[in-house]
Amino acid sequence: MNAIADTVPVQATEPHATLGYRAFQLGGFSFRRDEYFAHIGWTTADGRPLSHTMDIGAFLRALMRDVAWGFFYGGVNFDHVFGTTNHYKTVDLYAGRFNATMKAAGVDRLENFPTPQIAATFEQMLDDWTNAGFDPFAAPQETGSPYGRKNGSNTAKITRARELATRCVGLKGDLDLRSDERGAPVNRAFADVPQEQPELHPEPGFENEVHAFNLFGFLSRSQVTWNPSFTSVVKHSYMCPTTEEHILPIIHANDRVEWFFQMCDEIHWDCADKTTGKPLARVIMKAGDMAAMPAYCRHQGYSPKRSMLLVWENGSPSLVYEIQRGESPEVPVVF
Amino acid sequence: MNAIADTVPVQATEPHATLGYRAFQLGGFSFRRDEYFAHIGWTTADGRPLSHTMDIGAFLRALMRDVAWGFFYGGVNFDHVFGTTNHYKTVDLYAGRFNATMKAAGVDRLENFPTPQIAATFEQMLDDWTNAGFDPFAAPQETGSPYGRKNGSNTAKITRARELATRCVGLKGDLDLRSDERGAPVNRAFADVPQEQPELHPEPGFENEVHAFNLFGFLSRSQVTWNPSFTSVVKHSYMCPTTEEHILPIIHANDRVEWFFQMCDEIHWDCADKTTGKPLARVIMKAGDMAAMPAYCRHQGYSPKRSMLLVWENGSPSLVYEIQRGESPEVPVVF
Amino acid sequence: MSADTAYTTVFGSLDRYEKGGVQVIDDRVTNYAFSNCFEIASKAAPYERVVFGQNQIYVLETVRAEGVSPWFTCAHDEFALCMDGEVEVHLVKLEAEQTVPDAEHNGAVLVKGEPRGAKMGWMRLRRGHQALLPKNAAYQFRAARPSVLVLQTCKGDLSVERWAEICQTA
Amino acid sequence: MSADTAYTTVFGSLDRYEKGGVQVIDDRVTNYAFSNCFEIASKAAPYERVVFGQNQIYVLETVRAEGVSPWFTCAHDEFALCMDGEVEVHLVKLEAEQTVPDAEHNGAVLVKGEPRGAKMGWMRLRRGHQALLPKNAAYQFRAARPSVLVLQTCKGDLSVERWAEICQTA
Ligand SMILES: [Fe+3]
Ligand SMILES: [Fe+3]
Repeated sequence: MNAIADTVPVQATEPHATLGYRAFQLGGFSFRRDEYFAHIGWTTADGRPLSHTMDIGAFLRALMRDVAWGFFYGGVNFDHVFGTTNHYKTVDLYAGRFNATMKAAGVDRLENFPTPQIAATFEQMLDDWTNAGFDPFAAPQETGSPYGRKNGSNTAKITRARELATRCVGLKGDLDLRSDERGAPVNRAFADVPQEQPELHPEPGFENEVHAFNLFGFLSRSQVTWNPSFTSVVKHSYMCPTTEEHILPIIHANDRVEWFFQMCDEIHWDCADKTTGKPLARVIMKAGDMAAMPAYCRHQGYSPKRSMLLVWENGSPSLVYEIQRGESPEVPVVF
Repeated sequence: MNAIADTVPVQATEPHATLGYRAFQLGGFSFRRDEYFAHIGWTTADGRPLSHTMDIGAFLRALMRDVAWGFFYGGVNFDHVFGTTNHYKTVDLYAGRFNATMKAAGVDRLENFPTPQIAATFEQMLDDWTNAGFDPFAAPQETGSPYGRKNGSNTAKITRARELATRCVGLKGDLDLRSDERGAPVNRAFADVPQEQPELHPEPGFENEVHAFNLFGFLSRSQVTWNPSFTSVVKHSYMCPTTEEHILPIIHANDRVEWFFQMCDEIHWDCADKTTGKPLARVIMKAGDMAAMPAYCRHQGYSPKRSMLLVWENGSPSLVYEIQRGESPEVPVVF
Repeated sequence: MSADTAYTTVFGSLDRYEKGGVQVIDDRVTNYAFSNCFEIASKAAPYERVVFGQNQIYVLETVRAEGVSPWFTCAHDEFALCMDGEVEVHLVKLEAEQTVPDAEHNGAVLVKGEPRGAKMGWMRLRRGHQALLPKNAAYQFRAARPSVLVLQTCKGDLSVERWAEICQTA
Repeated sequence: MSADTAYTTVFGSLDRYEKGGVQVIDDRVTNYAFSNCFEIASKAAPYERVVFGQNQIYVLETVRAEGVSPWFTCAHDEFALCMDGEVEVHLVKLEAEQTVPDAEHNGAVLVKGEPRGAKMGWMRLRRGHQALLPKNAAYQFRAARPSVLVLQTCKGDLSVERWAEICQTA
């Protein structure tokens, strides 16, 4: 819960008498949860009510990423119906807009909100709807059930800050290495990952420039899944490695080309058309494999064992506008 | 595991050295599971490999219904890609056939198998892949996790027989009433459902004809979800009530009109085109509501609280062929 | 069971029901034949058999049970499920000449005159109770207050169809 | 950790890697630029900088580290991630006249002649270790056995592109 968000008024009801959860309203969208589901309601262009139901675990895992990533790059589809598109100062909230049938039938809805307004609503919804035993950032084998009635909260776990190096992990004044002492023990699935740091032999005075760190060791100590950190930065080139287990809780529709470098184990990706949702390809990535996600696709990954994925992003603030003006290609390379 | 199925050879590997699960082959389809997923593989018409990944919990819950229902009426879609179509002596197994994009791209596969062959494979896969702590028939709040490595089995729970009355529940020689003694205690979500049986005042000699029973009490003691029983039969008219909680694990594409009578609480249905998967409608059903599922749709329900749904089926063996010949309408009624 | 885990099962009644509905995306709403038994019964005459589900020869009918019904009989089994109120079902083992002459005849008919034959007995149905109406018996419903039954039967001479009135049309 | 819960993390190497691939449904396979760093390195000359990821001015390069590399320098930071083997990185604080004259110049260049300036020190990278190659320093790689590096940098004069050879095309 950041300071800006807390100052924006959020439309919420009192807790439900039996279930214990609040319902929320954001523009023309309504949100409520019960023991098993998130229910999203809206009014279509021609004034009819429409609704959509999502498993509450899937919804909270998606909501967690959308909140933690500040709406990320491009589109964050919670599923084939509902999601957000980041315009970086404002955010579109939509239902059915990127579902070919619902769009053609005119039953979709899209509203644009100032980022602080939607952020505040999403943060409060996430906090109210997440119970004590459930960590939406954790792998399913490492957390409890999202189901049932209101039962405490888990604010500390859902407000973890993203770990963002400005130059390189481990440099003085930059993002710290992870360690047991800092609350980052080695994950069970990475117990065999060597933890030794590189041998450094700096001459006196060059201790902060002769720098290397154990990236795989760092990643083996990630406490979360599907949540990229920044570990090294070259201008606007960001290395965003992350550890993945089970299913990416969102279907990401990037507004720019995104590259994946699979550093260990494997992930299978479903790629579909960003606008319509129609399947385009499967991408099976094993250790050492590199693949690009073209900017016209949406993608969702499946990681059978906790694995290390390097997401490589071009964070140039002008890139999305260049793409929109047709000045930057939607494909990674032409050959 | 029925007697016929056990006599049919099933193509299976030895258990995986680490995961402990067998892999299976059926015609051109391959199946393997790991800690989180079922992986389905096939070769496209033009000879390229294609694959599909499903959460193992979702897969086992769907597989459980397909096995228990003997492939049911019409199409049992495990999701938007994979499923079966019952031809009552043979069964089609398909991937991508009823996905508009995959079909148009020619990457689908469909194979027809004699029912005993696919039944034997599915039964053994279900038994091998279901661990001791997981009951695919149970509501998510009433069972353990489907994830992880091979850990025992749960054969008794996955081989429960369907409860099928031939005339009416409780008649002498027909399906028994449920009771604590018969291992059917009242479900936690139906603790408030009255358990008294109807007052019967038969004259001597008419004890087995002056017959009524407490249907709601009977349903309150259902130990499973999304698994219709037969409770009363008029010719080929079958009352198939069932208790529903969370999500229907399959997307049912019936080959005939099917009627739903919501007897308590509520279920929300997603209805989509049977052939293409395109969304058609949402049907919100509350206590006392009746709705038909037209034979051209596939449908999946969401029940926020355990609820009682009366599925009313026309089990006439000739009906599917009448529909195929265009002699029987796909819609419930024209007005 | 503690208060925080106790569930309330929501049933409908003539007095109190909440109706859902079809939210169309791209289809004809009438193809879902969406209705509600309490709404139908609240607008029906006593013992009208209003068809609200049909599949070829088979139907489900909603009945407003109020007062004493005529005597019915049928060449095949039927079933009556009580959805609200309290209904007595009285049965008489009809003599052959009063049964439906055609054993293949679908749906209930009225017994001509008073039913003749042995009294079989009677039952009292409350909400959720389902009774067998055995073939070739005569049966009569009696309800002190307005109640709701759902009948599983075949479409017959007494079945009333008014789909446009009972179903959601927009 | 007991045997039944122990995990094996699968890394690739020059000697042993398993490549995945694109399974096309309805798209051009080349739009996914699918390659594998071990395959690229197994076919590359020592210290070729083979681009296998690019986004506008930015690239990721695969390098087969084998023997002693030339001395490189760059006007911006670069990073080297060791994916297989063992690589030493030696650093020299270049005097101004040997650095890249244009501070905006993208990508690494070869240092002309022997690097002049203070020795900064050296590092030994094993699998998973990532080193900073600080801007305007000279760096040299040394590998006793064939090893694999991935460089995070900008596309420059030494970047080699052969997409059709490294990427899946069908
Ligand atoms: Fe992405
Ligand atoms: Fe169905």
